[in-house]
Amino acid sequence: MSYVRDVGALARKDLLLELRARDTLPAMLLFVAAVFVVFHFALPGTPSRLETTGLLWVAILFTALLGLGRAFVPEREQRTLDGLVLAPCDRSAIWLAKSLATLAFLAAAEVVALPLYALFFHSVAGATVLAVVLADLGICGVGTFLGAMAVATRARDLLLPLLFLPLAVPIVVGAVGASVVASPGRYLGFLGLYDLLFAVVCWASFEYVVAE
Amino acid sequence: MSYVRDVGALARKDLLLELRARDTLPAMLLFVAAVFVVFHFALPGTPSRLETTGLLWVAILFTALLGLGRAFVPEREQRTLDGLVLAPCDRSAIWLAKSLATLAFLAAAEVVALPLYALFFHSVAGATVLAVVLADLGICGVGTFLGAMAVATRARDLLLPLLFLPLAVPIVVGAVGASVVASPGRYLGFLGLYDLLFAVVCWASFEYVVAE
Amino acid sequence: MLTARRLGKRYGEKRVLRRIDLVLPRGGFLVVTGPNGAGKTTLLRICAGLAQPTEGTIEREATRAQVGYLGHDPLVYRELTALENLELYGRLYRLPERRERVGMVLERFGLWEARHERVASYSRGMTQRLALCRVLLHDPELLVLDEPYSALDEAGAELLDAQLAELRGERTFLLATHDPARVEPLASAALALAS
Amino acid sequence: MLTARRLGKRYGEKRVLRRIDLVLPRGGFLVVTGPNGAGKTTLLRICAGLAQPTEGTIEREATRAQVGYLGHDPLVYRELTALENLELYGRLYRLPERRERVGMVLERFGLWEARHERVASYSRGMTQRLALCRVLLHDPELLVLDEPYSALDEAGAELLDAQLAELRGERTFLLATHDPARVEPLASAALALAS
Amino acid sequence: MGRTSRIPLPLLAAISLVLVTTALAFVFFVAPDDANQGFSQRIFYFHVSIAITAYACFAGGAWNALLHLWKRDPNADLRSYVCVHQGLIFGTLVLLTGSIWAKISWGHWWLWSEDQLVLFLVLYLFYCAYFMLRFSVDPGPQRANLSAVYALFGVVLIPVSFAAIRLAKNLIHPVVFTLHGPNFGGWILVTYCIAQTALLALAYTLYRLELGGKRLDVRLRRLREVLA
Ligand code: HEM
Ligand SMILES: Nc1ncnc2c1ncn2[C@@H]1O[C@H](COP(=O)(O)OP(=O)(O)OP(=O)(O)O)[C@@H](O)[C@H]1O
Ligand SMILES: Nc1ncnc2c1ncn2[C@@H]1O[C@H](COP(=O)(O)OP(=O)(O)OP(=O)(O)O)[C@@H](O)[C@H]1O
Ligand SMILES: [Mg+2]
Ligand SMILES: [Mg+2]
Repeated sequence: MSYVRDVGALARKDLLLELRARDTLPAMLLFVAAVFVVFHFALPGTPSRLETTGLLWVAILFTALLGLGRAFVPEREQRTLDGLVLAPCDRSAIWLAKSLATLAFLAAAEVVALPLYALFFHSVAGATVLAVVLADLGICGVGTFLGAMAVATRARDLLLPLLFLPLAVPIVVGAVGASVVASPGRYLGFLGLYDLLFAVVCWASFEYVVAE
Repeated sequence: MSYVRDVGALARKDLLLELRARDTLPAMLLFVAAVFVVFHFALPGTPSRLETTGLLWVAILFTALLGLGRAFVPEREQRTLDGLVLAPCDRSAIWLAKSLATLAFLAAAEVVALPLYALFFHSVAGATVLAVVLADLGICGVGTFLGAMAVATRARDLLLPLLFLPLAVPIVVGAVGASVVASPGRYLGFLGLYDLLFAVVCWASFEYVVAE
Repeated sequence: MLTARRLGKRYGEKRVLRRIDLVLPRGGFLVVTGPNGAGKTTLLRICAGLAQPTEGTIEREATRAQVGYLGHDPLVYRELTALENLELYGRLYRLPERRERVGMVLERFGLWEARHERVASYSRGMTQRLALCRVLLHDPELLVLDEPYSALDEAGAELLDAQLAELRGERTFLLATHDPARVEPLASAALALAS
Repeated sequence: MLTARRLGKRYGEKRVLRRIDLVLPRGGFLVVTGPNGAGKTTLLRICAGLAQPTEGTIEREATRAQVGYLGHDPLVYRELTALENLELYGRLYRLPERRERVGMVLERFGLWEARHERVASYSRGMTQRLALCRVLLHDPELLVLDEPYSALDEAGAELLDAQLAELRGERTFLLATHDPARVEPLASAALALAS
Repeated sequence: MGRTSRIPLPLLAAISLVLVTTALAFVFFVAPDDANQGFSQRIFYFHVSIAITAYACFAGGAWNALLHLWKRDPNADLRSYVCVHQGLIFGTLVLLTGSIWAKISWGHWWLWSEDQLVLFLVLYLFYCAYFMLRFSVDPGPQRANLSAVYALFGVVLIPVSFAAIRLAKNLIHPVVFTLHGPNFGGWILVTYCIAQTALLALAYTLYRLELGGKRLDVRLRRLREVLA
């Protein structure tokens, strides 16, 4: 119970910060919109469903990456991570809360992006929405974790995509599969499995990322 | 002359900061490769020329946003902008130097990306290269300007990041247009005009952004 | 409360601390002094649990919730108000009377009026006061204070004096300072690091 | 050197400075005191040209190149070394004997040995010393120093004492501090801000 | 993977030298020509053994990473790094031998349509990122922790991406042990086993060599410090 409350307090803080500074969401929205504009131009006529699904996923993945890159910016800029690390709550709560906050931003961007996609290209199937949800979980969980790692390094911003993209490939495979085939069950199951597996690993090892 | 030297000193500092992470170039190579791999999984089969052109622009845009996001990070994190503002050099030199440094970062990424793109997907037309160059100029110039606005505490409360969207979309339209149509002359001209116009505006008004 | 044996810390090639032995009993008040770059901050971070020694061992008879650490950075979010910052820490430390305690520490360090302002607009001394609020909020057993007087005006310094005098004996203190005369009357032991 | 008339500064609704009149002749040494949040930093930033007053006027008989400002932030890049930071400022201020002067100030504040280390790995006092190096590098006419003694150990403070005493009379000083006793012998005038 | 006290390094080197020579002899003189691909198929023995060895190295890296995090074994970090480094070296060889083979039998250096190739590239990129990560953190406990955690991610990624590939397509890339099951026997099997053993021994020797060098470095530095 108190774990849930810790996560709540931390996530609340992140949302409040975004509300104040508006660093993340505008960049994400901008990027999603720009991607659709690019493809609107690049794919004249009526592109096939397979083609546009791929581009939807590219848009989602890179939008998420932009958001993830900024996830730990407040902690890094104001060097407050020590404060969180000192607090008696389980360190994994820091990861979970940050993941939830990032998830919220990504979801907000997608609430704009999916209708835009439907408008520009094709309608969005139920399975796709489900795939988006499952993929988001994986992206935000793993990405936040890696974001915390990247913050601790000198290379930082450039490092996150490097660390993240190889790990995101299975998500892309599963998600694209789930949104193009007729019976997406296996793909969705795979995405769920990915989420579960990596959630456990992240949850168990976040301690080592933030504490010496 | 001393203006040029100021710009040189400032840009040198930015490159030094960039190279502090030492492995920027190999990192870029890895980054480009990872992006292409993700594209491969997002668009199974053999994508058409138009599709891959679109992807190329998404990649460029993402890299540009990534670069711009980090442009003023050192100044913001360590609050050193005051130090530059106090220095006796013309303030526009700060903007010019930062734009050049960002441009160098972006150009380095593209020097890696374009040949790899040609290797993996399709050859790159001359017009596309020209469009990339012109777009880079515009993106870096305007983006750096807005980045500085976001750092100057006064401007942070305004929704400035959002400004980049209406300002960047013309670049995207022009650039993608130039690389997909048969006679790209008009698009390229438009891009050049855009660059010129905004360069003058940024150059003349940067003073007001960073100094009270 | 704290027992360190043959503590050492190196950063890569560079050796910062060497063979520090330290016994700080419950209720003790250890003052750490030394020139700039002597390793005071490094030692305090190790004692607070923020860093690990590279040699030797350290034992601490306090849970994480019982440690209060004041470092060189205030560890507060600049875009949040003082109240929001303390609320956050109050929640994370699961204080039973959170709101009351937040109000109390704010008042105690003269920040009550400014509680709704963003920390970014605080002056340096006000930020330091807020950092002190943060440390005292959960009434820790072990207080690790790194130059707590810095940036405080005379009134603020006296508030802190009073606070330290009040808690002296009941709580355990580890305090680094460049002005040992100020805490002389409180100190139970002193450690001078050489550079 | 500096003449301010009926200076005022407000942030939004909040009035921070009110009707400050100030005349600082060339070679003067003005000490500004006041409690936390009184507006010392605000005043110094206005005098250095970093901020504009919202009321009144300020005249400064020094070009930007002749002002040296030490603020609460060291204004150096943490990922660069001390040497690289000073090189940068040396270039921006177009110093004729850049390298020599950089070496000289580093030695003067005891940072010569550490010149090739990144500032991120500096201790707080070392960073403050580096900030002082930055300010003195271009030998400014007008020195605006905001709590220059903070974070310095006794040796560092004495170095700074010596530096101030040496320049006293030849340069103009505007110095904010919480410990006016320390600069008492040097001061030519004092300004106490109320909160 | 082992402590330095196990087999003396010179002996180990001698053993792996003998094994590698034997393997070469078997590959070129004993193993029969492939029915379809003829002589060039012999690269198979190296290609596959190298791939397996690379995986073994990555697994070793993850195991030592686990030891570091779990048991706080002070030397595990260095061991883990050396393992991953060896893995990356052998990974490069997989890409090279695979590409050569692909050029010979398919006429292309690289085929994007072969998901298993791309999958290996993903893993390769992953471990390159490990290096980037490691070298952008100052040496110390934090670097050890971050490297260890990322190495652990690697072993989770490997099965997950296998599953992903299996999901994406039926495997086009040959899987020896199922496809060729029945006629994979006799001298082919013997040769393969020898080559595999030889490469594992070679990798282990290189690992010990590098580890020894790295440890010597550390000791020298300590010594210099004590003297100074
Ligand atoms: C994960 C790493 C890899 C493993 C475990 C692996 C395994 C194998 C195996 C067992 C075979 C033998 C198949 C047979 O005899 O039917 C094989 C063949 C082959 N591999 Fe790989 N391989 C890997 C990576 C690669 C890579 C990265 C490339 C290319 C760059 C590649 C290119 C080839 C080619 C061209 C063949 C011959 C296929 C044929 O002609 O039928 N492999 N691989
Ligand atoms: N991350 C780091 N990497 C390398 N060296 C470091 C690092 N952190 C601190 N040091 C070095 O360790 C030494 C001690 O630093 P520390 O901050 O503990 O000093 P201090 O006694 O607190 O000094 P001050 O009085 O200036 O605050 C300094 O020489 C510093 O350069
Ligand atoms: N950007 C800002 N926005 C709003 N208020 C501000 C801003 N900057 C400063 N203030 C307010 O102005 C007042 C004076 O601040 P200032 O930093 O000048 O004080 P100071 O005298 O330097 O205090 P200290 O001794 O703590 O450094 C404070 O009440 C502070 O809250
Ligand atoms: Mg210190
Ligand atoms: Mg101040």
